[in-house]
Amino acid sequence: MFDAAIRDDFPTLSREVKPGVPLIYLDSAATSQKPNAVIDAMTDYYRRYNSNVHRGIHTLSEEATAGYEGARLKIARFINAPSEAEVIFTRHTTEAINLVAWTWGLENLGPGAVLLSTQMEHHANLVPWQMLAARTGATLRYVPVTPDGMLDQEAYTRLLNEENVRLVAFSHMSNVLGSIQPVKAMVAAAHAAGAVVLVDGAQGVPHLPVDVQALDADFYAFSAHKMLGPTGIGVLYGKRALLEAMPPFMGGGDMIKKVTLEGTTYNELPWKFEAGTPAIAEAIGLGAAVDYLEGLGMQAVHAHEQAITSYALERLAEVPFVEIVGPPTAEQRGGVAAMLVDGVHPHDVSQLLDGYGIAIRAGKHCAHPIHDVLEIQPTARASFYIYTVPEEIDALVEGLYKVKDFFG
Amino acid sequence: MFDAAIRDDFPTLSREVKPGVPLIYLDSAATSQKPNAVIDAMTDYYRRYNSNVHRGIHTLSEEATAGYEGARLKIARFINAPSEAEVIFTRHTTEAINLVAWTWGLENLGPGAVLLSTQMEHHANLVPWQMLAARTGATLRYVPVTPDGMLDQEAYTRLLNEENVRLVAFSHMSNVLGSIQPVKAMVAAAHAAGAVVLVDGAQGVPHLPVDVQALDADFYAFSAHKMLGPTGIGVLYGKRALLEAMPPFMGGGDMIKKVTLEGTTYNELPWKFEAGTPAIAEAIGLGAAVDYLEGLGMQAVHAHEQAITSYALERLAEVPFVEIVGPPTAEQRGGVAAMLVDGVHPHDVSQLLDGYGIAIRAGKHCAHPIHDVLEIQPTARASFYIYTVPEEIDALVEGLYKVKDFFG
Amino acid sequence: MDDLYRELIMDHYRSPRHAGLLAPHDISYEDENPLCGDRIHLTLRVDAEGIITAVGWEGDGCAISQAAASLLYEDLVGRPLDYAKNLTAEEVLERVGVALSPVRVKCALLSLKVLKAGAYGLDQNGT
Amino acid sequence: MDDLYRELIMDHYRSPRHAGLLAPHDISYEDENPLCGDRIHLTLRVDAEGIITAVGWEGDGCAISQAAASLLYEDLVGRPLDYAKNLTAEEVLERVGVALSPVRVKCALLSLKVLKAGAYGLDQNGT
Ligand SMILES: Cc1ncc(COP(=O)(O)O)c(C=O)c1O
Ligand SMILES: Cc1ncc(COP(=O)(O)O)c(C=O)c1O
Repeated sequence: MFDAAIRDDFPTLSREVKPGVPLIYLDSAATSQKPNAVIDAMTDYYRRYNSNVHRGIHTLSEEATAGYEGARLKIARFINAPSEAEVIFTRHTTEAINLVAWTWGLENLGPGAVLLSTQMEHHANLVPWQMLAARTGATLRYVPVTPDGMLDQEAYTRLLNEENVRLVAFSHMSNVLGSIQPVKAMVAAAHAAGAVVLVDGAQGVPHLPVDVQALDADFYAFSAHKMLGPTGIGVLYGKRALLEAMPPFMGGGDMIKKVTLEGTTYNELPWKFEAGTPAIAEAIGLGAAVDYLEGLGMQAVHAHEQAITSYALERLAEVPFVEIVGPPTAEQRGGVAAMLVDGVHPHDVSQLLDGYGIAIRAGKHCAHPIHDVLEIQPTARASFYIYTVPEEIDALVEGLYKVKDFFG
Repeated sequence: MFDAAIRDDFPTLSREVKPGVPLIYLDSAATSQKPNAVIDAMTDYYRRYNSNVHRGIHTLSEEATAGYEGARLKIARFINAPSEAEVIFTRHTTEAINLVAWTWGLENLGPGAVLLSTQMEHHANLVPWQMLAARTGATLRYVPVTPDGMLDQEAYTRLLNEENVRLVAFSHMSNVLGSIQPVKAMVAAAHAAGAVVLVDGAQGVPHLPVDVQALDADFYAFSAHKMLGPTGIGVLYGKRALLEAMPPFMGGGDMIKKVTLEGTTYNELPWKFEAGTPAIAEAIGLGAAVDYLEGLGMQAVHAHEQAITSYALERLAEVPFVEIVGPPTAEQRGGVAAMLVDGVHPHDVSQLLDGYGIAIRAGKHCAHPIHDVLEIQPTARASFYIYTVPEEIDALVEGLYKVKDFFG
Repeated sequence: MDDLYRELIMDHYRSPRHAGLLAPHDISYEDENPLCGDRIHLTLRVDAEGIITAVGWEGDGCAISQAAASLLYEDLVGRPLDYAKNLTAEEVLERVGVALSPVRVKCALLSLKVLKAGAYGLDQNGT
Repeated sequence: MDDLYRELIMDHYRSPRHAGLLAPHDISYEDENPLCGDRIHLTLRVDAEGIITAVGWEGDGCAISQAAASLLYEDLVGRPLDYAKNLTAEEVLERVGVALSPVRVKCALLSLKVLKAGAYGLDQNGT
C-alpha cells in the first residue's frame, strides 16, 4: 500500500465536513480527488499563459499549444497508443462513446446488423447504443451477467457466433459490481467474429495499467475526472484506420483544413474530431494527472487498490447485516464495494454516514439494468483509490454499525 | 473607460513575455484572460468540495451540486432566460451549434428545406450546417455581406421571402469584421417567414448586454472562455417548447429518468441534453465570470469597448500602410480590428509584434469564406476587452511602424 | 445522529399511518423514483361530494420518502380532493420539517406527486 | 529585431533565388496552406537521367514560407529527383536555421511539401 503521506498531496482530504468531523472520501468511482500538482498546473496555465491554441503566433499561444499538445503526447504514451494522432480529446467517456455512435455507428450499421452491449453497463455505454439502434434499425443485444457479477463468457461466445455482430461495447471494469473483464480475450473473440470493439475504460485507466495495443481494442474511452484529472475532459483512443474512415462528428474551427461556401476539407487526425476551442486548461490538468500516476506507477496503483479492496471485503464480510454485490474476492475486481444493508435504504445509509464525515454513493449508479437483472435493490457504494487508507475502511465499518443501530 | 486598476484582477496581464518585455494582450476575441475571482472559484472547488453532482447524498456532493446548479441560475439571469431549464451546458459555442444541428436539424429538415447561414460566419456556424445539409438533402444558402462588412439586409429579406427557409443561423458579432448585426429585427423577419433562428453569440454575450427574451432568438450559443470564464464550457440557450420537442443529443448518465434493457425515458430539461459527468469546476468558474461582469455592468463593458475601439480605429487610421476591414466606425462594431498591413504578411506582423510583447492573431480567424468573398488577404487582428487600455493601442501603433520599417 | 432523522420522521417511518392498500377504492396510483427505487402506492376512497373518506398506502424506499408519505397522508380523511390538488411542494416540505438537499427533496415529494396524480384522476387500476 | 528574421532569411525573402516559373517544364506543382494563405508554385526541368536541370518558382505568403522555399530550391539544379524524394523535414528546418514554433514550422515546410509532391510525379498541369 502507498504511504499515507500521499494524502498530503490532496487538499480536499484534510477537510472537515463539519467542525470536528474530518472527511472520509469513499466516492472515488464517481470522481477522484485531485492532487495539488493537477490543480496547480491548471492555475499556472490561467495565471501565466492562458491563450487560445494552434493558430496563434505569439508567445502565450505557443506555450498554450505546447501544453495542450504535450498533454496529448503524455496520454498517448500512458496508454501506449501507437501515435498521438489516435488520442482524441472529448468532454468525457460519455462523449467519446457518443462520438463513435454518431460517426462510425451511423455510417456502418443498418437493419440486420447487431450491436452487442452487456447487462452490466453504465448508461454511458448503453443509452447511446439504444439511440443508435433506434436510428439505424440495427438490433441491440446484451451479454448476460453471471450471479457473481462477471460477464457470461459462454453466452458471449454464443452471441458472437450466432448473430451478425458488428460492434461489441463493454466496460473494462463495472462501476457497480467492480468486476474486471478479460478484455484481451473478449477483443480477440470479437475480432474473430468480424466485430469492432469499444471498451468503456472509465473505470479502467484510473485503476489498471492499460496498454491499448496489447488489449487490441478498436476504441477505448475514459474520463480525466476519475483519474486525478479535472472535470470537462476525456479521451477517445481509436485505431487510425477506423478514425480516418469515419466522418467527423462536430463541425467548426480547428477540425477543418479549408472551408469554402461550397464545401469543406477536414483536418488530419486527431484534430478532425476536435471542433472548437479545446479544453486547454483541462488537457494540461490531465497531463499533470498522468505524470502523477506515472510517478506512482500503475502497477503500484493497482496493487494498492487490491490491498485496500481485500481489506475492505474482509472487514465488510464480518458485518452480518451487509451483503456485497459482485465477485467475492479482490482479484477479479477493482476498488468498488456496493453494499446492501439489511433493513436500511441506501439513501439513509449514505445520509447517516455523511453525519460521520463518510462520503459514499447511494442508488443505482447510472446502471439501472444490472439491478433489474440481478434483482437487487439500490446499493450503498464505497469506492477506493490511491489515497484510501485502512483506517477509513475501519471508520466505514464502525459507521455501518451505528447506522444499523439507529434504524434498529 | 474602466480604471486601469481593473488590470490587477488579471494575473496574466502583469506577465513579461521575455525579460523586460511586458505582455500586451490584444487577442481577447480568441480567448479572454481570466480574473482571479474565476481562477480562485475553480481552485476552491477542487481544493474543498470536489465531488460528482446530482445523485450524491453527502456534503461534498451537495455543495458541488449547489455550485453547479447555482451557476446555471446565474447564467439564466444574466441573459434573462425565462427559466434555468432553458440553459444547457455544452463544451463551447461549437458544441451548442452542433447539438442543434444533430437534434433539431436531423428531425426537421429534408430535401426542399433551406438553411440560411451567412458569408461572414465563423466555421462553427457554417461547417455544422454544411454537414447537416449534406446529411438531410436540405439546401444551404448564405446571406451576402456588404463591402463595409455588414449583412446585406435587402438580400436577407429577399432570401426569406423566396426560399423555404426553415432555419436562420448568424452571429451576433463577426469575429473578423467586428460588425454587430441587428439581431432583434433579423429574428422578427425570420419568424415572420416561419423560420427558427439560432444566434452564434460567441462574440455577443462577452461584449454586449444580451436579453434573449428581448432578442426573441430561438437558440443562442456562447462560450465561457471568451467572457472571462474557463475553457471547456459553453451554453446553449433554447426556447423550452423547441428543446422539449427535440430528441436528446448524447446518451448516458444524468440525461435519463429510467433505463431498462428495452428502452429509456429521458430526463427533464435541462439535463436531457447533459449526458455524463458535467464540467462542474468550469460551470462554477463561468458563474464567477458572470458575477464579475455583472459587477462591472454590461452597459459599462460595452461602453468601455466602444471607447477603446474608437480610439484604436482613430489611431490606426493615421497609419498609412494599415487598412482595417469591416465597418468604419465603432458604433456598428465590437472590439475587433482586423488589419491588412501593406507589404507584410500577417504571420510576420504577428511574429515581430510578439518580439515587443504584443499578442495579436494572424490568419483567417476560422472564417475562411469571408476572405474569399471580400477578396482580402489573411489579416492581423487586434482585439480588445475590459482590461485593454489606450497605452496598449499606442504600443500597437508603434509596433506596426517598427514592423513596417523592418520589412522596408 | 443526523438532524434529518429526528424523532417525528423516524416514528412515521417505523409506524407509517394508514398503512395498507384499500380494497375497494375509488382512486389508486403508484409511482417510483427510478434513480433510487423509492416507490409509493396510494389508494383513496372518495364520496359523492368529492370528500376523501379513507386512505391506504404502501411503499418502500428511504426513511424520508416513506415518512413524508405517512405525514402527508395522515390527515387527508375528511378533506376535499381539491385540497390535494392545491397542495404545494412547500407545504409538504414544511410538514416534513427538516432541511433537505435537492436529492432528498425528490424523496420527500414522491408522495405529493402520487397524491396529485391520483387526485387528478389518473386512476391506473380502476376500482 | 526578432531572431527569426535574421539576415539570411530576409535576404532570401527579399531576393528569392530562381524566381519565376519555367516554360516549358517537366514538373509543375502548386499548393497552399489554407489557414494562412501561404502559396507556392514550383516548376522543374528534369533530364532523361532524372537529374534536375532547371528550377523556377513563385509564391506569396509570409517571410518564413517564401525564404524557406528559396533556401530549399536554391541548390536543386544538378541533383537527382531522388534527392528531393528523400529530403526530410529536419533537413529543411536545419537549412532554415532558426527555431520555429509549430505554426511557423508549417510555413517552412510548405516548400518541401510542394517539392515532394512534384518529385513524386503529381504533375498538375502537364508540360
Ligand atoms: C463568432 C464566433 N463563433 C464561434 C466561435 C467558436 O467558439 P468556440 O471555439 O469557443 O466554440 C468563435 C470563437 O472563435 C467566434 O468568434
Ligand atoms: C463504467 C463507467 N462508464 C462510464 C462512466 C461515465 O463517465 P463520464 O460521466 O465521465 O462520462 C462512468 C462514470 O460514472 C463509469 O463508471
